[in-house]
Amino acid sequence: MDSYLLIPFLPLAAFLINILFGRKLIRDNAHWVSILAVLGSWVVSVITVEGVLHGNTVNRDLYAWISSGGFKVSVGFLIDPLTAVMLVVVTTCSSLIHIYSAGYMHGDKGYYRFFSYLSLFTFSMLMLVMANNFLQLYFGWEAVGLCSYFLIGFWYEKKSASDAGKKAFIVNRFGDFGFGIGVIMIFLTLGTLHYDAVFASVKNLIGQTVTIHLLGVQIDLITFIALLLFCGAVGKSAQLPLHVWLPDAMEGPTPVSALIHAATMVTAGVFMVARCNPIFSLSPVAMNVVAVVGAVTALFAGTIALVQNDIKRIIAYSTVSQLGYMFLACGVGAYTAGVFHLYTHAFFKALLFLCAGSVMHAMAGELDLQKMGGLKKHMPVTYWTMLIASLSIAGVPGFAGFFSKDEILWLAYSGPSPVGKFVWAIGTFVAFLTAFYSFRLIFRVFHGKFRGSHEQEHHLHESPKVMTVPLMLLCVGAVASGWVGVPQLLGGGAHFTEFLKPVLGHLEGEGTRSEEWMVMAISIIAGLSGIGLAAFVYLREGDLAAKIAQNFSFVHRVLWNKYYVDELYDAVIVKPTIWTAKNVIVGVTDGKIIEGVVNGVPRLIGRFSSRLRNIQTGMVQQYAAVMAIGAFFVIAAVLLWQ
Amino acid sequence: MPMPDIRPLVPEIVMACLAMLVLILDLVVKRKGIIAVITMISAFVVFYALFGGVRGEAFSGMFVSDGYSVFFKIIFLISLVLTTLISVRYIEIEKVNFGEYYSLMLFSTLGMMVMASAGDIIVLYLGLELMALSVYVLAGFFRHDTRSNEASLKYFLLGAFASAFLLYATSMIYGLTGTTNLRAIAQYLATHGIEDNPATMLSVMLFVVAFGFKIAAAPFHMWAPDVYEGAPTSVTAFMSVGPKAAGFAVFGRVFLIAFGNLQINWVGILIPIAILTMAVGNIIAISQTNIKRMLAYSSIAHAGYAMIGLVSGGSEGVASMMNYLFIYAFMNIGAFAVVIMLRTEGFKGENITDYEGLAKSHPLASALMLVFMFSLTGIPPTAGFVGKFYLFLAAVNAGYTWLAVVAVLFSAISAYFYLRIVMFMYMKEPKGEVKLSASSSTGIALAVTATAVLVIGVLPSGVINMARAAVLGF
Amino acid sequence: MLAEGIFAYLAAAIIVLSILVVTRRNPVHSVLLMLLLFFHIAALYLTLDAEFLAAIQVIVYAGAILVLFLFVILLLNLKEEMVVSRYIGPWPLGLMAALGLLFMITLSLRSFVAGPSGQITAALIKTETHTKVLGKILFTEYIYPFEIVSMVLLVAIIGAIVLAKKKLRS
Amino acid sequence: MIPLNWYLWLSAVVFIVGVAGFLTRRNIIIMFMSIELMLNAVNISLVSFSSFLNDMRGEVLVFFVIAVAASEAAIGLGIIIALFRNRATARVDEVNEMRG
Amino acid sequence: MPIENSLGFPVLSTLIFLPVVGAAIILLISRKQESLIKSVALLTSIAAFLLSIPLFTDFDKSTHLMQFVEKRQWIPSWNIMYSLGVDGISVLFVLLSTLVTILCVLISWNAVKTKMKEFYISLLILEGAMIGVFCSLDFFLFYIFWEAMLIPMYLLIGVWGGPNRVYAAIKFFLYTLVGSVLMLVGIIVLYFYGGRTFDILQLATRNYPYELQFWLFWAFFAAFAVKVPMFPMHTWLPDAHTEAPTAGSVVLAAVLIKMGAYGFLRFSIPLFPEAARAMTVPMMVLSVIAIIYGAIVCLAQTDLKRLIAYSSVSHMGFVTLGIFAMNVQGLEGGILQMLNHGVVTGALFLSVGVIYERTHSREISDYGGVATVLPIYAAFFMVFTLASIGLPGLNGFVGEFLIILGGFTASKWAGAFAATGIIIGAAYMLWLYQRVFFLQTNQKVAGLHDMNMREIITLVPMIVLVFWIGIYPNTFLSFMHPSVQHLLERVYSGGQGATYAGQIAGLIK
Repeated sequence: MDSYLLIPFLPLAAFLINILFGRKLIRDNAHWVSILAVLGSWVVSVITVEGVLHGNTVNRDLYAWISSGGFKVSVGFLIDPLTAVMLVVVTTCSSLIHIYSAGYMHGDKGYYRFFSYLSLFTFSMLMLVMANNFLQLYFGWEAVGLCSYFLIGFWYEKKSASDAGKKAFIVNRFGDFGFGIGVIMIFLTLGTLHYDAVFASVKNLIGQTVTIHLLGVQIDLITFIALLLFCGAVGKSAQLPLHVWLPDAMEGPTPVSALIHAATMVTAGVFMVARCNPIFSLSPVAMNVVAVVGAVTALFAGTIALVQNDIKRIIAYSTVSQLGYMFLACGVGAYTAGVFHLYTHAFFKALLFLCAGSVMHAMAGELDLQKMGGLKKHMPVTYWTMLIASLSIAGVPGFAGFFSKDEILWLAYSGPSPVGKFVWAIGTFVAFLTAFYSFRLIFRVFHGKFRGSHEQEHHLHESPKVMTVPLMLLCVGAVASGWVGVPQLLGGGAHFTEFLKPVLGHLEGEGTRSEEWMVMAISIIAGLSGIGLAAFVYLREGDLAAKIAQNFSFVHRVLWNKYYVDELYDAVIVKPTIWTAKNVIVGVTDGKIIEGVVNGVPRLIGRFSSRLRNIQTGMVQQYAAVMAIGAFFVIAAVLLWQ
Repeated sequence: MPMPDIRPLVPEIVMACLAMLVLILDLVVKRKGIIAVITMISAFVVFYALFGGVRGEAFSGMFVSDGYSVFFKIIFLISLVLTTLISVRYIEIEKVNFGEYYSLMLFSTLGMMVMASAGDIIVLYLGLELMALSVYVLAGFFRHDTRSNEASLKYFLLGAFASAFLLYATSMIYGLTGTTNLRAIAQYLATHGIEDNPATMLSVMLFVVAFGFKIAAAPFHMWAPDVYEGAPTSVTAFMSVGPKAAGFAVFGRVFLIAFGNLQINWVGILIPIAILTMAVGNIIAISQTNIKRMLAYSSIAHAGYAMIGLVSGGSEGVASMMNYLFIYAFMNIGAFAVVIMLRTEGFKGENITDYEGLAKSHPLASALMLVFMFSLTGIPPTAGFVGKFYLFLAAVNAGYTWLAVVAVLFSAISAYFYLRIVMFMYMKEPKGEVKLSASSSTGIALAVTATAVLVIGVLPSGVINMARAAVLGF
Repeated sequence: MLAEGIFAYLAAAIIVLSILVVTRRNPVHSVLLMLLLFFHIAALYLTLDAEFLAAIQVIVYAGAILVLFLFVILLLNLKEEMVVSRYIGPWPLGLMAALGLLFMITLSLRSFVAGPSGQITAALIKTETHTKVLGKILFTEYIYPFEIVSMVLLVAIIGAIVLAKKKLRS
Repeated sequence: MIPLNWYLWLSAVVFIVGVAGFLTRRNIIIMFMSIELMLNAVNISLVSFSSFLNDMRGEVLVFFVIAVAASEAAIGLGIIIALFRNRATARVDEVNEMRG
Repeated sequence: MPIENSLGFPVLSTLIFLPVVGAAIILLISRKQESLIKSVALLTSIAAFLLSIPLFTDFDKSTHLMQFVEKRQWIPSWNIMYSLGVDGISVLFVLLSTLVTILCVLISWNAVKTKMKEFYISLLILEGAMIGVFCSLDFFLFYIFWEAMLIPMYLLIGVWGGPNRVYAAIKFFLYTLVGSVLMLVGIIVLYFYGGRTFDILQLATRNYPYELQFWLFWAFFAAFAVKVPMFPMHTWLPDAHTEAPTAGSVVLAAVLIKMGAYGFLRFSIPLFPEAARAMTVPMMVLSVIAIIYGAIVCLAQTDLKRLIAYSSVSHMGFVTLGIFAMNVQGLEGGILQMLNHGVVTGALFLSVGVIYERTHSREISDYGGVATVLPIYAAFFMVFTLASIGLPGLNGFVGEFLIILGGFTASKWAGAFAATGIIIGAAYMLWLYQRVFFLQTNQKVAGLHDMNMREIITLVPMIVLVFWIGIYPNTFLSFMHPSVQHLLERVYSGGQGATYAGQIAGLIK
C-alpha cells in the first residue's frame, strides 16, 4: 500500500479542515488538527525513510495531469535517498515548529488561519520534495512561494508585513521566470519532463548549442539549461541578486521564519540543484557559476550580519550566508556535502530562530539587541539552547555544524573544480565571520547588564514549556545530526555520504590525509578565533565596538544599509516601471496616440460635417448654381475625358 | 387604326378614376377619415388590378407593363397606403384636413405609375410632371406655415429647372435618333455608331442631371434637406420614398435600356456621384439637430447606396437596387411615423433633444424607433442589413469591391447619428412630460412597418426572389 | 435669300429680347418684352411651317400665361422693387456657370449629326394643313400622353385652388 | 435653306440666357419667366428638329410642353401668392428660413 | 461530412432560441412584478444551462467533425443555409456562455433597479446571440449573430452603466462595427471565390491564391483583433468595462472577448492557412506587446474595474500568442486560456460587483483592510487573484504554461517576453489585493456585511471550475485534441506561403 501518499495529503486535509471550519467551529484549538496531521506525516515519512534505507525506492505516477499533443506530464511521486533526507528534515522541523507556534501564537485572532497556512506550507514543501517530474517540482516551487507570501503577510494590517509578503512573492517570480524557461527548454530538447527520463537522456545533449537570434550568441545547450534552473534556485534560496526578500521576510511571525526561511523553503534551491546534479555536472561553466555565486553570497551576507542590530535580521543574513555555503558545495561537485550541510543547518538554524522568538516573547516584541543584555539569568533554557546552536553554526568540533562545514571546505580545497582553492579561501574567511557575528549576538543579548526599559526588565520570564520542549529537541538535533556524517578521517562511517551515493554520486578529494588535517585545523582555528574576537570586543567594559564603527564609518554605513541593494532595485526596476505605466502608457501611448486617433477621427468628421453643413445657405439660387456647376463638371468630365 | 389594346393599362385607369372619385366624394363626405379609408381601398383595388391584370406593351411601346414596372408600382402603392395611414391623425392636428390632400396623393401615385411603366421619354416626362406638380402642392399644403411655403417654392423652382434640363436632353436625343422610344433609341445608337458622339454624351449627362435631381443624388441634392424639413412630415415621408423610387425606376429603365451599351461612360460618372452622395448624406447628418433634416440627409445617403445597385448593372445589380428600395420604403416610413407620433398639440417634437428619455415615458414607441434606427444603419437582424448585403453582393459580383468597402465604411459612419437618437431615447433622463398623439391608424402603420422590417430581416428570400423575378422581365 | 434675311432678323430679335427680359429692373417691362418675344417665336414657327403651334404659342403663352404673370406682378409693390438691386449677391457665379454650360453645349453641338428623316414631308403638311396632320397624329399615336396631360392640367387646377384660394372650408 | 445648326445654336443661346436669368435674378417672378424662356428655347429646337426630320413627334412634344408649362405656371403662381400672403416678399434671398 | 445529430432533437437551435423565448415572456410581464421578471430570467438561464450539459457529456471526443449538426435551407437564392454545429473548439464556449448568464442574472438580482425589464430582455437576447456566434457554420448566419450581439451589449453598457456610459457605449459600438463591416466585405469576396457558398466547412477545404488570402486575412483581422482586443485596438475595453454594469462587464469579459480569438481559430487560420502562417510574426509581436503593455499599464490604474480590464488585455495577449504559435501546445493552451480567462476575469468582475453593490465606489483608494471586515469575500477574491496570476494548481497556470511552451517553440524571444508578463501580472494583482484587502480598515468599508448566500452561490461554480481545470485539465483538453490536430493539418498542408513564412519565423526563432 503506497502509504507515502499520506505524507503530503495529511497536511492538505488539515489545511482544508482549518480553512473551511476554522472561523466558526475550531477557532482556538486549530493547532490540534495541524499538529496531528504533521506528526502523522512525520511517522509515515520515518517508515518510508526506513524502507528507503533498505533499498526500496518508489517512483510512481498518481494521474496524468496535463497532456497536450507531445507534452505529457503527470502528478507522480519519487522517493529515493535524497527525498528521504528531505522528508526527515521537513517533517521533523515542521512538527517541532507546529508545537512551538501553538504557544507562540496563543491568543492571536487569526489563530486558525495561521495553522491552516502552516499545514498548506508543509503539504506544498512535501509535494516539491517528492515530485518525480519538473512540472510538479514547479507546482511545489510556486506553492511554497505562495505560503511564504501568506505567512510573511500574516499580520496584514501592518503595511511593512504585507509589503514584505508581496516583495517575497514577486522576487520569487523573477527566479521562477528563469526556472520556467529552463523547464520548457528541457521539454523542448528532451521531449519529457520526468526526472528519470531526463537524467538518462541528458548525456546526448552534450556539445549541442542553442543560438539566441537577434543577439547572435551561441551558448552550450546544457549550460544554458543549467543556468536557467539555477536562476530559480537563486530566487528561491535568496542568493545574491535575488536575496533582498529574505531579510524583509522577518516581518512574519518567528515560527514562520524558523520553518520557512531557515529550515525548509529556502533550501529548496539547493535540493533542486542536487536533484539535477546530472545536468549540472555535465556543464563545468554552470558548476563554476554556482560555486562562485554561493561563495560571494556567503561573504556578502556574512559581512552585513556583522553590523545589524535586529536579532532576526542577523539570523536571516546568517541563513543567506549558510545557503551560500551549500551552493558552494554543490558548485564544486560535493553535492552530498551540500545536502549534509542543509540537513544539519536546518536543525541549528531553526533552533536559533526559535530562541530568538522566545527572547522576543520575553522582551514583549523587542528585537533591538542594543536594548537587551544580561538575559542569561532570566532565561537559562533559551540561553543554553541558543549557545549550543551558535557553537554548532560556528563550526566548533563535536557539534553538527563542524562536520558538514568541514566536509564542504575539504572537498572544495581538494576537489577537481578549478575555482576550488579560491572558493575554499572565501569559505574559511566566512567561517570566521559566522563565528564572530553569532557570538556577538550571544554576548550582546545574554551577557553584560540589561539595557532595556524598566518595565521590560521585570516582565522578563522564561518561555512556557510548550515552547522550550521543542527548543531542547531541536538542540539534540543540532548536535546529534552531525554524527551521522563523521568523515573517515575522524574514524566515522560517513554513513550520510554512503546513503546518498546512488543519487548524488561521490566526489573523492585528491589531497593527502595530511592536507585534510591541515584544512580541518584551519577551519577550527577560524571558528575559535571568531568567537575569541567577539568575546574580546563585546565582553570587556568600554565601548570598543562603537569606536571601531567611528573610524570605519564609511564601511559601517555601507554594511548597515545592506550595500544599498534594495535602493538600487527600487531605483532601477520598480520606480521606472511604475513611471512608464503612469506617464508613458496611460499618458502618451494610450492617452494621446491611440485615444487621439480613436476620438480624433469622429471629432474630425464632426467638425468637417458642421463646416459642410454651412454650405447649405438656404438660398435657392445657390442650390441651382451648385446644380448647374455639377452639370457642367459632369458633362466636362465625359466630353474631355473621351 | 384599330382600338389600341388597353388591358395592360387597367391599373392606371382605375387609379385615375378613383383619384377623381375621391375628389368628388370630398364635397359630399364631411368626416375626412372616410376619405382616407377610401384612398386605401382604392390602393388595394389598384393592387388587385395590378396582379390580376395583363402584362405587355401598349400604345406601340409607350406603355410597358413588365415585372420591373409592377415591382415599382407595388412600392408606390405600399408607400401610398402607409403615408395615408400616418397622415390621418397628423393633418387633423395641423388643422389642414382637406380631401384634396388624399386626391393629390393619388394623382402623385398615378404619375409615378406612369413613370415606372413609361417606354417613351415623352410619357416619362409627363408622368414625372404629373407626380412633381402634385408633390409641389402637397409640400406647400400648410398654407399658413412659411416653412411649408418656402419648401414648396424651392422644390418647385428647382424641379422646373431640372425638368427644363430633361426636356433639353430629350430634344437632343430626338434630334440624334429621330425617336423618343427607349428601345428604338438603343437600337438606333447600336446600329449607327454614334455612341461616343459628344452630342449623345451631352444628352446622357443631362439625363443624369435631371434624374440625379429627382433621386437627390449628391451635386443635385441641395433642395432635399430644406424641402424635407419644411414640408408636412407625412408628405416628407411620402416624398422620401415614392418619388425617389420612381426616380430610380426611370433612371434604371432609361439608362439600362436606352443607353445600355454606353455603360462604360455613364457608370464612370455615376460611381463618383454615388460616393459623393453617400459622403454628403452620412457626414452632414452627424451634426444635425432637427430630426426631419437628419432623416433627409439619411435619405440622401440611402439614395447613394441604391445607386451602387444601379452602377453594378446586370440583373443582379438592378434586383439588389429594387430590393433595397422596397426595404427602404418600410424602414423610412416607419421612422417618420414615430416622428409624427411626437407631434402633438403645442409640441413640435422635431428637435432631436425632444427624444430625451422617451424610453422611460413611452417604451413601445422608443423600442420601435430603435428597430428602425438599427435597420437604417444596416445591423443584421433587421431588413436594412439584408438590403445592404444584397447591394454589396451585386457590387462585388460586378468587380466593384473597393466601392463596397467605401459604402461599408460610410454605413459605419452612419451608425453614429442613428445611435445618437437611440442614445437620447435610452440613455438620457426625460426633461418634461412628453405625451404622444397615438392613433389607431398610425399604430397600424407602425405595426406593419416594424413587422416588415423584422420579418424581411430574418426571412429575406421572399423579397429577394420577387426582385429577381421582376428583373427577368426587364 | 429672303428666308435667310427673315431668319437672321428673327434670331437676332429673339436673342436680344430674351436678354432684355432677363435684365430689366421693372418686372412689368420684362413681361411686355416677353410678349414681344413670344410673337417673334411664333413667327419663327411659321418659317418652319408649324402654323398650328404658332397659333398655340400666341394664344396659350402670350394670352394666358403672361396675363397670369401680369396679375401676380401687380400684386407686388413695384416701388420697393425699383429700389433694391435686381441681382443676388454672387450673381457672377451664376453667370459663369451658365456660360460654362453654353460652352459645353456649343462644343457638343459642333459634331451634331441629325437622325433619320420620317415620312411627313413639308409638302404633305402644306397640302393637308398642319393642324389636321398634328391633330391626326395626336389623337391616334399619342392618345396615351394626351390623357396624361389632361391629368396634369387637372392637378394644376386642384393645386392652384388649394394654394391660392383665400379660405378653404375644412 | 437655313441649316439645322443655326436653329440649335439659337435655342442653345436662349436656353443659357434662361439659365443665367434663373441663377442671377433676385425677383421670383423673373426667375419664373427665365424658366419659361428655357422651355421656349427647347420648343424652338424641338420644332426645328421636327421640320428637318420630317417627323411630327417633336411638335407633339412641343404641344405637351406648352400644356405642362401652363399648368406649371398655374401652380407656381399659386405658390407665390401663398408665400406672398404670409410674407410680403417676392425676393428669393429672403426665403431662406431653413438652412444648415 | 459532419456526423448526424446524436441527440435527436435540435439542441443547438433550442439553446439559441430558448433565451429569446424567455425574453419574449418577460416582454409580456408587466413592469411592476419585478420578482416574477427576475425568476423567469433565472429559470430561462438555468434551463439553457441544463440543456447545454448534454453537449458536454454526449460530446464525441474522438473526431474533429462537427457535432449536433443542424442544416436547413434559409435563403436559397444566395445558397445560404441555416447550419449549426459545434466541434472541440466551440463546445466549451457554449457551456461558458450559458453558465455565465446564470451568474449574471444572480449578481444583478438587486443591483439593477431601473428599467429592470429591458435589462433582462437584453441579457437573454445577448445570450442567444452569443451561443449563435459559437454554433453557426454558415458565414451569413455567423455575421448576423456577430452583429446582433452588438445591440443588447450597447444597451447594457449605455443604459445601466456608470457615469460616463454613453461615451463608452458608443465607442464600443463604433469600434466593433467598423471592424466587422470590413469583415462583411471579406465574407462577400470569399463567397464568390469559394464557389458561391457561405458554408464555412466547404470554404475551408479550398485553396485560395496567396494574394487573396493576404487581403482577406487582414479584413478578418480588423473584425477579430478589435474584439480580442489586440494591442493597438484595445482602448475601448477599459471604458466599456468600467462603465458597464456588473452583469455587462462579466458577460463582456467572460464571453464577448473570446469571440475575437474564436474568430481567428474558426476563420482566419483554416480559411487562409498560408497567409496565417506568413502573418505569425506580426501577430506574435502584437500579442507580446499586448501582454507586457497590458500588464504594465495595470500598475498605474486607480480604478478597480479598469485594472481588471487591462489585465484581460494582457491575458488575451497570451491567447493570441498561443493561437499564432501554430503548434499543438500553443493552440490548446490558447483555447484553454480563453476558457480560463472567461472563468477568472468573469469571477473577478462578479466579485467587484459584490463589493460595488455595497460601497458604490470603484476607486481603489476608497478600500483597505476589507479582509478583516469581509473574510469570506477576501478568501474568494484571493483564489481568483491567484488563478489570474497563474499559480500552478489553479486554472491560469495550465493555460499560460502551455502557451509559453508553444510560444517558445515558435520563437524563443516571444516565449521569453511572454513569461515576463507573468512577473508583472503577479506584481499588479498582489498590489491590488494588498491595497484593497490588507492594510488598515478604511472607514468607508468599516460597517459592511459579508457575502450573503446568493452571492456565494454565484461565485462557487467559478471556484469549482478554477480548481477543476487547475488540478485535472484533461477533461477540457481532451475536447480539443482532434480539432486542433485537424486545424494544424490544414495549416501545414503546403502552399508557397509556407516557404515565405518559414524564412521569417526562422529569423526570430
